[in-house]
Amino acid sequence: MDIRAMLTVILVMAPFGGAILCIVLGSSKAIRSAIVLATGAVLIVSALMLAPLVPFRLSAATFLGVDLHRIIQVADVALLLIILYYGFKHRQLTVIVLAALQLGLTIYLEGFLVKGPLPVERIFCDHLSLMMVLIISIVGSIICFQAIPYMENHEHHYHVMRSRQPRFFFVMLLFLGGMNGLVLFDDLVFMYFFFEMTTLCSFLLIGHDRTTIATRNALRALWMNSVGGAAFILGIIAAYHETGSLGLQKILTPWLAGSGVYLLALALLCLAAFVKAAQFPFQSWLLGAMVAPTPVSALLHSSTMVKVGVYMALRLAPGFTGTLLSQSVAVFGAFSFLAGAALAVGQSNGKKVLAYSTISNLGLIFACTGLNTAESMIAAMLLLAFHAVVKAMLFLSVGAIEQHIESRDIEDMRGLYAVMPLTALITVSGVIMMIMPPFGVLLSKWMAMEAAAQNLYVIVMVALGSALTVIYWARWAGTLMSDPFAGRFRPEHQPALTWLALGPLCIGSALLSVGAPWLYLRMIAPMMMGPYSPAYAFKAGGLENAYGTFAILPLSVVATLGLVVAAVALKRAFRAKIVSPYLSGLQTGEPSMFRGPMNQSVKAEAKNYYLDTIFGEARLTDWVNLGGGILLTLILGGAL
Amino acid sequence: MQGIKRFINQLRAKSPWLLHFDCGSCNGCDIEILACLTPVYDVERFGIIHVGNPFHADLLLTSGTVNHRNKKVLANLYSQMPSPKIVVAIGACGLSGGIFREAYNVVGGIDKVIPVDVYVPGCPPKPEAIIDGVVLGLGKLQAPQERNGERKEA
Amino acid sequence: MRKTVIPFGPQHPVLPEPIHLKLTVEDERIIEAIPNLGYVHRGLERLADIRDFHQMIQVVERVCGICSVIHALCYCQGIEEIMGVEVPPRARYLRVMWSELHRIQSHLLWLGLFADSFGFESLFMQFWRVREKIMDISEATTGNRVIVSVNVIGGVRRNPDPEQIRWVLAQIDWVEAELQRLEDTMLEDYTVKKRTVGKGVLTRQQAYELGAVGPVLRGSGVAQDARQTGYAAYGELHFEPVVETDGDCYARNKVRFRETLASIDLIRRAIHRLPDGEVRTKIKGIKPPQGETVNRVEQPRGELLYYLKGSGQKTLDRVRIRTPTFANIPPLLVMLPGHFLSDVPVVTLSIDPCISCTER
Amino acid sequence: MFRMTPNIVRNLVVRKSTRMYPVEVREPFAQVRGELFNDIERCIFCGTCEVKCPSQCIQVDKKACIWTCDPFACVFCGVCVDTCPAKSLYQKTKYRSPTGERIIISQQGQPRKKDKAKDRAGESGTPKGSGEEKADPGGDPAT
Amino acid sequence: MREEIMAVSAEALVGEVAKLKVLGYRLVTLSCTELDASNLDILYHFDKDLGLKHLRLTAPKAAAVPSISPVYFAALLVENEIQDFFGLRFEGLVVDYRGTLYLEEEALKTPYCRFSLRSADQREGPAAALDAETNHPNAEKF
Amino acid sequence: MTETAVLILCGLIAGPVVGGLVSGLDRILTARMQSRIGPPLLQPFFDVVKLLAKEPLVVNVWQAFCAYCYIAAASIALVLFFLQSDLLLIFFVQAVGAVFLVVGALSSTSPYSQIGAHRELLQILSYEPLLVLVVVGFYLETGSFKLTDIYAWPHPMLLKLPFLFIVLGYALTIKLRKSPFDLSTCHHAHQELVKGLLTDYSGPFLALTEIGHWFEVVLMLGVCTLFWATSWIGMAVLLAVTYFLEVLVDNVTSRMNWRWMLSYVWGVGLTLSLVNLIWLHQG
Ligand code: NFV
Ligand code: SF4
Ligand code: SF4
Ligand code: SF4
Repeated sequence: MDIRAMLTVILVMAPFGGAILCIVLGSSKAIRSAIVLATGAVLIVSALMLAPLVPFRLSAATFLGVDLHRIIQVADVALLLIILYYGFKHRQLTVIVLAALQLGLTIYLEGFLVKGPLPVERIFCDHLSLMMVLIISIVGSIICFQAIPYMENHEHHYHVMRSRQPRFFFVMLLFLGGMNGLVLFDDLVFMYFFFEMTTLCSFLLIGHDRTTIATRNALRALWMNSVGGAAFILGIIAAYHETGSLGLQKILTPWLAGSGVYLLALALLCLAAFVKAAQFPFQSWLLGAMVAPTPVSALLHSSTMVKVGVYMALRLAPGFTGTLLSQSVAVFGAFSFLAGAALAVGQSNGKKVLAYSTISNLGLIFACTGLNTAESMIAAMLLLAFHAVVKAMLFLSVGAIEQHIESRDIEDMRGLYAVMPLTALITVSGVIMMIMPPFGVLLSKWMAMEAAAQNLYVIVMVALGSALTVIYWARWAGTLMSDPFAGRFRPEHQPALTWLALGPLCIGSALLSVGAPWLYLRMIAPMMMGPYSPAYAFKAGGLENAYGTFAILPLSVVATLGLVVAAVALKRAFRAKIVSPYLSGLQTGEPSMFRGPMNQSVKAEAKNYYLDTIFGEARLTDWVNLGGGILLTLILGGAL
Repeated sequence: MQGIKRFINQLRAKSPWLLHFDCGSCNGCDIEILACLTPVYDVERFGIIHVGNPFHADLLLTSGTVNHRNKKVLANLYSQMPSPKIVVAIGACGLSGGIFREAYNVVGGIDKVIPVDVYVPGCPPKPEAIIDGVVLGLGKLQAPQERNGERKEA
Repeated sequence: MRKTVIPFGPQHPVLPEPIHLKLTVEDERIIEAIPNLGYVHRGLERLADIRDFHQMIQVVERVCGICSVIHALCYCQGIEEIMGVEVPPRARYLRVMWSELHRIQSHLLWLGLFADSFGFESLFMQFWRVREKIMDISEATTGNRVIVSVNVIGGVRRNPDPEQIRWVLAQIDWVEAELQRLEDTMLEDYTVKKRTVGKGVLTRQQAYELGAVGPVLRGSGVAQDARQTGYAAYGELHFEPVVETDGDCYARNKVRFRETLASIDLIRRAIHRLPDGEVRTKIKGIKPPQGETVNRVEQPRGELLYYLKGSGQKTLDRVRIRTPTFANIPPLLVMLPGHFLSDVPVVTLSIDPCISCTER
Repeated sequence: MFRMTPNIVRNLVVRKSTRMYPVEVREPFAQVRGELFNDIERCIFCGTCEVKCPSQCIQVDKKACIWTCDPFACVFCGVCVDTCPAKSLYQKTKYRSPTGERIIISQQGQPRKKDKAKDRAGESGTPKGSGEEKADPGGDPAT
Repeated sequence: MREEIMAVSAEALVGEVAKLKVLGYRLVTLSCTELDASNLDILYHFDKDLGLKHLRLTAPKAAAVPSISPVYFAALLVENEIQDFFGLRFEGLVVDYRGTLYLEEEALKTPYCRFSLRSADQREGPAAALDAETNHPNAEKF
Repeated sequence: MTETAVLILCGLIAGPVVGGLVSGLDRILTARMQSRIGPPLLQPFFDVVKLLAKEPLVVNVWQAFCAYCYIAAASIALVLFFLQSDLLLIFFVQAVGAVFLVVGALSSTSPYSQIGAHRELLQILSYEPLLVLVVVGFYLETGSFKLTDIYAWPHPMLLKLPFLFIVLGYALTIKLRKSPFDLSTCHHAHQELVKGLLTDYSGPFLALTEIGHWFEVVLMLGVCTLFWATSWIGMAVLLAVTYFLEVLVDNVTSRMNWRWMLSYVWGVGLTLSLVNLIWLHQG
């Protein structure tokens, strides 16, 4: 067997195997951990092995002798039936209706529409897929590793009688396989199946804790994603109707761009992507999903599953270059970027900040996709990669923090440095990597801005949004360091697996940032063909094009130097006399206490600004939903 | 090295930033201190800025009597000033408690709480006198080793 | 909601004096302000036990350097009333002159500080520049810039000669001209109005019931001024109180600005009608005060009340001083909540707080 | 918004109001109450000033003929000057200058009869008293 | 005093004050004087259109006096001040500083009660120590 | 290579020297406007040297760290400017400094410094988008973000971007911490926040923030020169007039609050820049 085929099979099937092992043998902690670790290791190794082999196409006609298409047909129906079952179980009419609709459409598609033998070249792996595979396999596995101690703690904390961890890891691993499948297959029906699978996994994991609120939010995620699923299948039908093909690469034939139905198909697929990426007005499922254990949020709701949305958009982008649809996707994305950032400013719940920030960044990726120039596509892909890594790390840190201080509120993390210095520092560096040059996220944002400068709507929204972004991140970083003990370093205890997850992610994302030029040259530039021509040149340690330049390496060197100097200076500061902060001369000697009226000691405290009156959820949500809805209508309507 | 030190000490006297703390004064002294900052006296000519924050100040100008409540504040502020620092007590009250010496809530002059380098008598002292006092204090800032406070702290 | 607790004062650059406000704010909006006093409390009323009633003049002058003339005036008037001393007419007019000069310097001081409270530094500088002229007048006519020690029981200590009086007139003309130049900025400027209009609103009813006095009361539309009682020579000078109706910081600002101009006018009229003659009645031989009295005068910040009680000894039994700021603090506490942190200095300053007066 | 501009521009062009103290020193007004002095020659040690001083900063030792004043407690009110029967106290128009340490003024005079003092009021006697300003050991600051 | 003074009892006080409020009087202030070792004399000054009216209450130090601050918010500061100065308790104060409005522990307690102070020197602890080092020239006069 | 080194040195030296002189001039001019004499021209240098020689007091060591990062970012931004790099990148680097300053202030537990930090964030929120739009204006005019291309453009930019110049004026006023926008910290400390953002910095660390501020001032003035890059005289006149107007505005307005700032700067600033950008787009 071809090594590429083998790796593909491993990447998709190994997690499934691991998952099944988990549920069968996983009641013991050691075995469970071993299975998870082993699966993760296999995934990481195979993903890395896959790297030099791309791009390739493979045909996949049968699996274990059975016609693959048949398997998928059956699996698809089964999956929809499961969803239908959950709909009935929870008496959720929307879910039932949507699942039934999808079932009907699937049967219509498979049974009536698709005629004749299908082409079997179903696997397509280019650099974009590879990037996704790497993210899923490496970041995903790391997250699963951290989930081991996390879930142990979690169940301990909630006094769970019978451990439900086997089920948890079953779903987690299942999900990894599904994701790999989604990005490796080119056949729309296959993609649809995996798409639905991630929906189901997400539903199961959000509802994992079985509290009322968890169940409710899980159902919300389910029905919303079912809307996406329905749009997906409708899109497939329309696309097939128009092009007579189910292969994604096949249907992207630019000469069809003038056709209304064709654009509608793409718009519907985009709609599915928007739902998956929780763009406005579908953001509420992602926020609700934050009730899930934090590794779930890290895995599904920030670094992998939601990325499916932008992945699909990136795939579809060549199909709609130069159309109004493209423009509207750009505006829609920029709007999401702005709205997500604004809403994040109003949040004090750390995970919600992360969630909104995710939505916001995905919005930026959509905006870049919509701009649909070489530069913007590069920006989109870079952002996709960097965001996945850094966000995963931030989520994991918040998970660790949350378990330690039993709160996920930013206000409660005030002075965290005094309690868990290392985690606090890692979180702060995560924040820095999100907003500061020369790190990758900002690099891609810079590219995005320069690419967007031509489009006034987009650039204005992006400019406002990025300023808002700075606010909520800087605020958080500062809060973590706001330490009344003035910087005494205490040792901190965390499970080894937590360090094993946080450390590599932190160092990895820094290195990845430094390696951004090579990332670009190796992974992205090869894809810049067709409508896109390679845009940036690697010059003087930076990326440069006709109208802009970003000196990554020199800046990295200078930044490192600066860091060293500051660290040396820090040593001096550690020796300096430490005094109480300014409290109008009333400090009493205890940290942040002052002597107030009636000779009492009062704690001076300053809370962060969340600007609820301007950016509060209650105030903005309706408006942004309205805005998102209008734009969405425009997209769908404009396609026609 | 010596030259640099001397140079820096000279600059110290050229850029005295002052913190004014009204330590239970009747305002007479306060407004005269404020008047020093205003156009007619304009102590910014000497580089003096009223910083209003002990962390930034070189010179602590205090007026008024120390009482039991504000003595803690006074000590706190003094401790938050980075050395070298100079304390100038303004007015009869700041020097000794002035006319209120015998009142029950009066501890006495500033030097009951923190070391004072310059005493500016008057009730209130004229702005000119305050400027004189500050200048006298600047002399001490230039030669910090001779300072009263330093001796105490060492 | 997220509460921020801020120790505002005692050492704080916008507060010229030490007062502590424990501010609880939510997103910069004040929800509670609890004051702590006592940083300037000296207990000087009690000094009446060991200082005789003449020496107490100097002591009560030092209740506050900004309003010392009028403190001494009120005290002397009280003692004169108990002892039945008649004050010569020239002294009464001179008392008006010095009181009004003092009011001008206090108001100019306040106008400057108020400008500073909303960050208008150059305006602050201008008011204080003008104020120096008044200080010069004080120094030339009384011998000291701030605490002038000019009132004594039975009259005043200094008797300016006609030459000096003419000079004073010339100086206050200059002051008036300068002030008119600043009027447009202080009362009409967009940013000034933006910072003061609608801030710290006190309705007429509230101001009256909370016992507000002085410009705070008059800014809310109540025409009450202790000078209407006609003490010293005010009865003969056709005094009219300055009133504004809006009750916000801007109205108080306007009252004080107009009062400053009115005081200049009063001085002119007083000097115009200044009679000749003695300035001090001899009180040798009269028994020390016996009895009690309440005397009220108008300070720059409002009505000042002295309650004096003597029992025929050199030292008084009780000197009780109710200063205007003391009366204006409860209204301030009512005004602050609901404003933003950036308005705290403006609203606080708008009552022209004088803590040393309050705590004595 | 720009109502202050005329004032500002005017300030830029006209003379500055700053008095260049200490380069230029303005003559104080006459009758300003400045530093207090005792012409100890004339003092008759009657103690009036001690009694009248509101700040109670004068001590008169009638027997030893020592007149002591704590200049740090004096509030320069001039009451003593007004009431001194021998007119031996006077105030200069110049203020008392700042110092680096605590001072007590103590002046030793010659004993003399009250009525004599009146006779000698016009004479300009040779200085026999000794005035001294000395650092007060009690004024050591506490930290 | 030129104006009329009306004597009130502690029980009638609040009612009387409320009546004045209805009549449009505003509170000017309270003046408190120590009469002898156990009694205080409190004058309530009211004003209407620049005319004064006084209520006189003779209060034994031991018994609490009803606070009028619920009627006149403005009384809050002065009643707290009297608590500081004379140790008299006001019942029902809107904001009660419990004798800490001006004074710290080190300072003299009830400094205006000269009769009781003379009999029993209330300075103790740190206050006494501070006194010793302050050595006022006129300390004995207190 | 040598040229690059020279430019880097230029940036590193010009920052403190020019920045200090400008702020010295600023103080004198302000004093004159207030009918005072004011300090000597070199006063800012005296201040900084004195501060550097003071005893280091810290309330939290991270504050010191952040001060270093601030000055590093500010100087790098200016050096990039001298190297004629990408304008957008320069602003991003400059923003790093601003963020570190905020983080440093937040790391103290004093409410003054924390509130100051939040106000600074709001200031960043106000001016950042405007700066980006100004940069976009340059791009639309010259087709490049690179300073080399912008400086090489043959026409004075002011004629094409007049509104964006006003917008930059807003950003400049905020960045220079001048009235009416001196909210987070201000030069004369008579503010409700004491020294706001900088309250708890002291001694050498305060000096660092001051020098960092000079770098920023020079950078912002440098951006102003872009508007008349065709002749030295035009540049100088433009700079002089702009700075004089800044000082004038500082002296004729009161400090406003951040709500006003946000609505005013976003409202007026965005409208002006949109008008200008649309004009560029059309023309
Ligand atoms: N005016 C006045 Fe006073 C008095 N009495 C008062 O509050 O200034 Ni210091
Ligand atoms: S010295 Fe005189 S003017 Fe100064 S605070 Fe004391 S009493 Fe007031
Ligand atoms: S009053 Fe005059 S004469 Fe009498 S002791 Fe005093 S200084 Fe001497
Ligand atoms: S001037 Fe006044 S305070 Fe000074 S000694 Fe004479 S009477 Fe006493």
